[in-house]
Amino acid sequence: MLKSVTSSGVAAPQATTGATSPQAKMVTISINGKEVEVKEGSTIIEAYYQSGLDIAHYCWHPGLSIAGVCRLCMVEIEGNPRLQIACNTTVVAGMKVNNSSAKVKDAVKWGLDFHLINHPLDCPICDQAGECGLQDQYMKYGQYDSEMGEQKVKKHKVVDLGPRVVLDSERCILCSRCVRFTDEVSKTHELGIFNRGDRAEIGTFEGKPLANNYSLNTVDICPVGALTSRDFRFRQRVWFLKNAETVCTGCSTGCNVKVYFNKEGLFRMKPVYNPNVNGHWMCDVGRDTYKFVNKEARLLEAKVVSSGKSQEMPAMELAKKLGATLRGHGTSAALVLTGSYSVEEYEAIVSYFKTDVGTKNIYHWINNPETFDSFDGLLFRGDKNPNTRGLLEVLKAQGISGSWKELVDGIGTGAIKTVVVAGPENQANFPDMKVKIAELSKVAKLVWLTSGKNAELDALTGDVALLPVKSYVEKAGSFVNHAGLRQQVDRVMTVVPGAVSLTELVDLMKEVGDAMTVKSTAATETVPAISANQIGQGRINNEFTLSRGVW
Amino acid sequence: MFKLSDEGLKYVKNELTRYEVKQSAIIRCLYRAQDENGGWVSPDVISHLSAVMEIPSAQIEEVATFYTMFNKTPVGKNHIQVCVTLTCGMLGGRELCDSMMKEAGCKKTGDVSPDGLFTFSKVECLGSCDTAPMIQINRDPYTENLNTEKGLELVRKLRTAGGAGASGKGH
Amino acid sequence: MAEIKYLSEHYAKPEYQTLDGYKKFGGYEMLAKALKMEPQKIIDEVKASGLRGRGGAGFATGVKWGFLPNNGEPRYLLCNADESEPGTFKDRVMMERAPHQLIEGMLISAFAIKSNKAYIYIRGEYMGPAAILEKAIAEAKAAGLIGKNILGAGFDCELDLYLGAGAYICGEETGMISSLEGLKGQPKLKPPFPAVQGYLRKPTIVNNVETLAAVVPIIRDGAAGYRKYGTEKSAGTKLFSISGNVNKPGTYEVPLGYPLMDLINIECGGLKPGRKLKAVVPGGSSAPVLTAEECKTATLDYECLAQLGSMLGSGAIIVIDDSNCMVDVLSTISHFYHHESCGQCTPCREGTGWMERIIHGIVHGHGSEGEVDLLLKIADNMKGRTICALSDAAALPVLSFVTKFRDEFEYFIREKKSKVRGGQIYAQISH
Amino acid sequence: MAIAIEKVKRAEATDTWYMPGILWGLLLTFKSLVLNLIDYIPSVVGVKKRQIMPTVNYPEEKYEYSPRFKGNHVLTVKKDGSLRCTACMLCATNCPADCIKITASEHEDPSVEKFPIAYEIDILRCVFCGFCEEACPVDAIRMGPEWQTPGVNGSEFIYDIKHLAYRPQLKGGIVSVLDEKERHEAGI
Repeated sequence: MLKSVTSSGVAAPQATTGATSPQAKMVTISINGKEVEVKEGSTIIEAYYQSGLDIAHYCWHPGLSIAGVCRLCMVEIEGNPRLQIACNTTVVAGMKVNNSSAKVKDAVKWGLDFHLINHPLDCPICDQAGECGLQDQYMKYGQYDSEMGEQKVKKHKVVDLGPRVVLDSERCILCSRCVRFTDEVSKTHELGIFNRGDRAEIGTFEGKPLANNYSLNTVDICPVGALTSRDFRFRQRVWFLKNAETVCTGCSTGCNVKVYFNKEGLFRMKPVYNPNVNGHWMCDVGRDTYKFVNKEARLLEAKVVSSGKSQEMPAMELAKKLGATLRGHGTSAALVLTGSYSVEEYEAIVSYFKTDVGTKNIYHWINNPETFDSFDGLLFRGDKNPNTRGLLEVLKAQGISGSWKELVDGIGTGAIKTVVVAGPENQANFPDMKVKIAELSKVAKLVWLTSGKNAELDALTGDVALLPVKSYVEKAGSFVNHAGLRQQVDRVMTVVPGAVSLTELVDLMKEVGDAMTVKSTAATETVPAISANQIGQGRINNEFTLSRGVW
Repeated sequence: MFKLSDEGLKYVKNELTRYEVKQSAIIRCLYRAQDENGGWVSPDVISHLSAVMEIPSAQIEEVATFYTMFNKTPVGKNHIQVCVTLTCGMLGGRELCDSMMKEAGCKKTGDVSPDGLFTFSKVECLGSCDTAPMIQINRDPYTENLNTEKGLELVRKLRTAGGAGASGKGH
Repeated sequence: MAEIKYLSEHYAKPEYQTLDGYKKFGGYEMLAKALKMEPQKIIDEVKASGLRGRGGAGFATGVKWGFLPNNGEPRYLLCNADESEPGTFKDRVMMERAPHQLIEGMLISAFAIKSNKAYIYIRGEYMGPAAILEKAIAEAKAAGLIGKNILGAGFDCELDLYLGAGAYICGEETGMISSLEGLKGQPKLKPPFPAVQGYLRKPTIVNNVETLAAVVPIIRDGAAGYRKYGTEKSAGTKLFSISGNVNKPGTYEVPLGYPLMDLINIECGGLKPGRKLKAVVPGGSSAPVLTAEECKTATLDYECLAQLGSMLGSGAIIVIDDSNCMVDVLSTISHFYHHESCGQCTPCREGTGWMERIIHGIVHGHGSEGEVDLLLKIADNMKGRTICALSDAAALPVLSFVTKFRDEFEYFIREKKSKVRGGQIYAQISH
Repeated sequence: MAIAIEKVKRAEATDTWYMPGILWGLLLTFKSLVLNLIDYIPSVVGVKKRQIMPTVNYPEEKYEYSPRFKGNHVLTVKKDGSLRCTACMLCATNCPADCIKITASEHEDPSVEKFPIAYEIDILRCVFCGFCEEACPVDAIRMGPEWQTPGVNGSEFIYDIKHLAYRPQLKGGIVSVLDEKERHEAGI
């Protein structure tokens, strides 16, 4: 089992708001002959989602306004001779709704046919294939031979809308989700639908590219392959990828994300709906946080440099050696921590230094003090660490309050002889990396725990040890976001087999023997029973995540 | 780079406050800018209007491309819009357009004639079906009750008027 | 029965365009009278008169006004002068000949629905009428008829002109509202209806030019006086725009319930010698076509035409004689709807294009068997599936033309030439 | 409850005695030797063509399989000589032996859009089932009549684009049935 956080400072998960408001009055309606209770004032399409039923749609998205243009969410309402769209019709108590009748099915089939007559059907080269709304709907409602025998409308292909998004107008079904996103969520208004009728095309105006920090959300919400991500484009077919939910470590917001990976590594990240953290969205910067996890960027083996000789060794071996050196080292040892690690890891290493090493010289490395508290108003925060708050709370609970100046002075005077740095996972977020390396390398013995490769660290001479640690997808643990919400994540995959987490490192350093090491490794990676509830508070009530998902 | 004249700027500033929301001024300002830009809305025009009106350029582009009376390509001095819908179509509007185009030296609709005087468009119903077939030159009042001879005559007349510009109000 | 000059009494007089001329014939007296009435009384009077929207849908005007919520929000009155339905030109005539009649009608209506801001949305191509209206508005403003404290009755109303720029869809009331808000003229989802949330999400009433102008004689003669003309359910007179293969096309005012053939044969001087009537489109291009046989019994009112499966629409009557190829006529109509579809809803956006390409193919001799049925299927699945009625408007002519003149379509597909004109058909160039 | 006993039939001596089989095999070989001599000697002196025995003198002589034989893979090319493959990876998805590895990239021509910069088949893993051929939507991969797969080290058994599409035996490449225009017209 995971050790529980002793700190009382970690805030309890906030009461969920909005979607699960306990005050919401319920009304009973009948969907496809089944009585269901839905919230008063919901639209019919929301009622379908709330009751876990399936309904065809493209333009409706729970995070955006209602457009009502795809005309696919047709339902039959008893007493109304005409089919109605479910997204713009509010439920009334006693309403009898049906989308399984032959009439609706035929309407949906035709609706799909209208979508497809000008669609190029180039699924083989389309990145969306495998997670495409058109493919899914076709398999579910279509399965017909198209009677379209005329020439298709030709439109622009492979248009760079911005640095991250590529447009294929021919595939576009003009659901306007992306345009509504830039108008309503990012409020940047780069996208528009130009021309009219079947000549209409999505586009940007020249000189105003889609370059905001949320642009890739348009790719996520695009139900077809019209918008594709420049980064992910053609790199992998989606059916070769597995996915798992975790928390983004790009900043202190802690957006709930899904990482997509295979044995070669991670390929992309997408947001997961959590009304208490990130809603439906995540930022583009956060989406890059898979890159430093992949093998190319990682330190694979431990490395020890002493008296000019460099030697590679397994991390475990180095850990045990370190344990021997550090035990009882006293106040001449110091520990530097960044906000990249989990609460559990902080607790382990801080208490190790306090009790086993015997020092309270533990310091917090803040990467960008000037912009630390900035916030873009939507999701992106200046504190580009996933767990600064968790670190501060652990330090507070352990009664540690050291300033960076003390450390620098200590190194200068020689009072501090050994420094252990739990370095940043995402080095790109630490512009002062070089400076700090120069500053810290003045110490007699430097131990740098890092997941990523770094040229400056490699170039260090003197008494230096580099030890590969696990990245956030390789371990279970919890992160406390800026608002004090503690989010537990599970291990996703192993990228560097030789790397250790800080908890494992502490166990190894304590020299409790191989048996214990194995046990502790297993313990860290066991998924605690509560995890499913703790990760992304409120997701249990998530009415918008069906097995199929909202594209 | 396109820039509105001083009067044009004044006109735009005035239109911006004329309606409840400033977006409502887009159509009139586009007309004005189109006139000042020789009859068409170039990307420059939209960038400039976006800056002057403080409205996202994509929104102005949306409006400019949605409505047919804004030309997205250069047009000749006389933009002749021939109605070809229902009644005019039945009574020879399409044939009229073709023969006028041939006379003016335009290969297809949307082309500017070699002398720069003519551009033809086939447009949808202009609301003068009793006088079919009929045309509108630029944004002037209609020229009605035409037939092939009258149409050819009109083209010749406009050509003779030449650089002076037969139609009064510009585009 | 014959033509009745009720609304258009003074249309022939050029001075009627000016304020002075208009006043000479009793202009703005009804405004003065109305301003002394209770607004609700005016609404009741209009309701009692049985006036129905003259723009196309034929919805009872008084009832529409009654939908306004009483929430103290500012209200808007919009005059729909975006007359773009092929075949329709009566509003243009009204605005050119009697701009003040429209202004007076609008001011009375604005007073009745307690609106202090009224707009006339005129289509961009109507530069002539727009100039006349602008002049008339300026005159009325100068005379204190528009603005603050009109005629000393304590009623304020601003009236302005808004110019469109060429989009049929802006004739749809929510499309018009979008356009007025400075957006693309794409119709908005209903509900909420404009009477509840329209222009700038405020309660808004949208009425046709002719509807608003007809309020003036209703105030003058009262509901009963107005009901003197027309039938029980279709009260009053209406201006009809007649075009096509008749000797005297133009705008004619007749009471509703007037026989269609009388209008064609008497008022419009019949067809060209030697020609036989083939079909009539009775209410603008979106109205289903009537065959010559059906025309014989048709009277010009909402009910009779609905019974015949068509509609009165905007009162645009297009007369088609036997020299026309119906495939060719339909090709111009379907081209129109393809060109004018706003592109918002998928069935309309894709369906109009698909139908046009099929008909275009038939006209060019590439038609294949089964396409007639395919057309019917497409049209059938476009009906009632979209936000606004453009999809229906595009589907109805296709359905009626193809069903009623199926032999011509099948002949064209089989023989690759027109049944009526042989090889003489204009092969439409796509543009 | 009684325990059911099933008698297992053990092999008899006549079943395990292998001599008759060996002798039968030797007889067959001897027959072939004789027939071959009868056939071979006159063919060497040019009296008549060889007819009776199908034996070929491999590797001097090579046997041609029918064109429909599912042997080594061929990547087809377009008329301009570039690869037909669009890197859709359906072959790799369908491959039961997991022997196809494709790396896709963006083509500079937007009408081509996606193409493989690397296409590797591990021929030692391949089971020659032909599923890749079946899966291909654009006739980019075929299995040809070639069947010899010699190589002197492991890396030679990983066929790359150069080998798959442009090996000398293909004489400049096999042109795909459908080119881009035909494909558009056919609505593929």
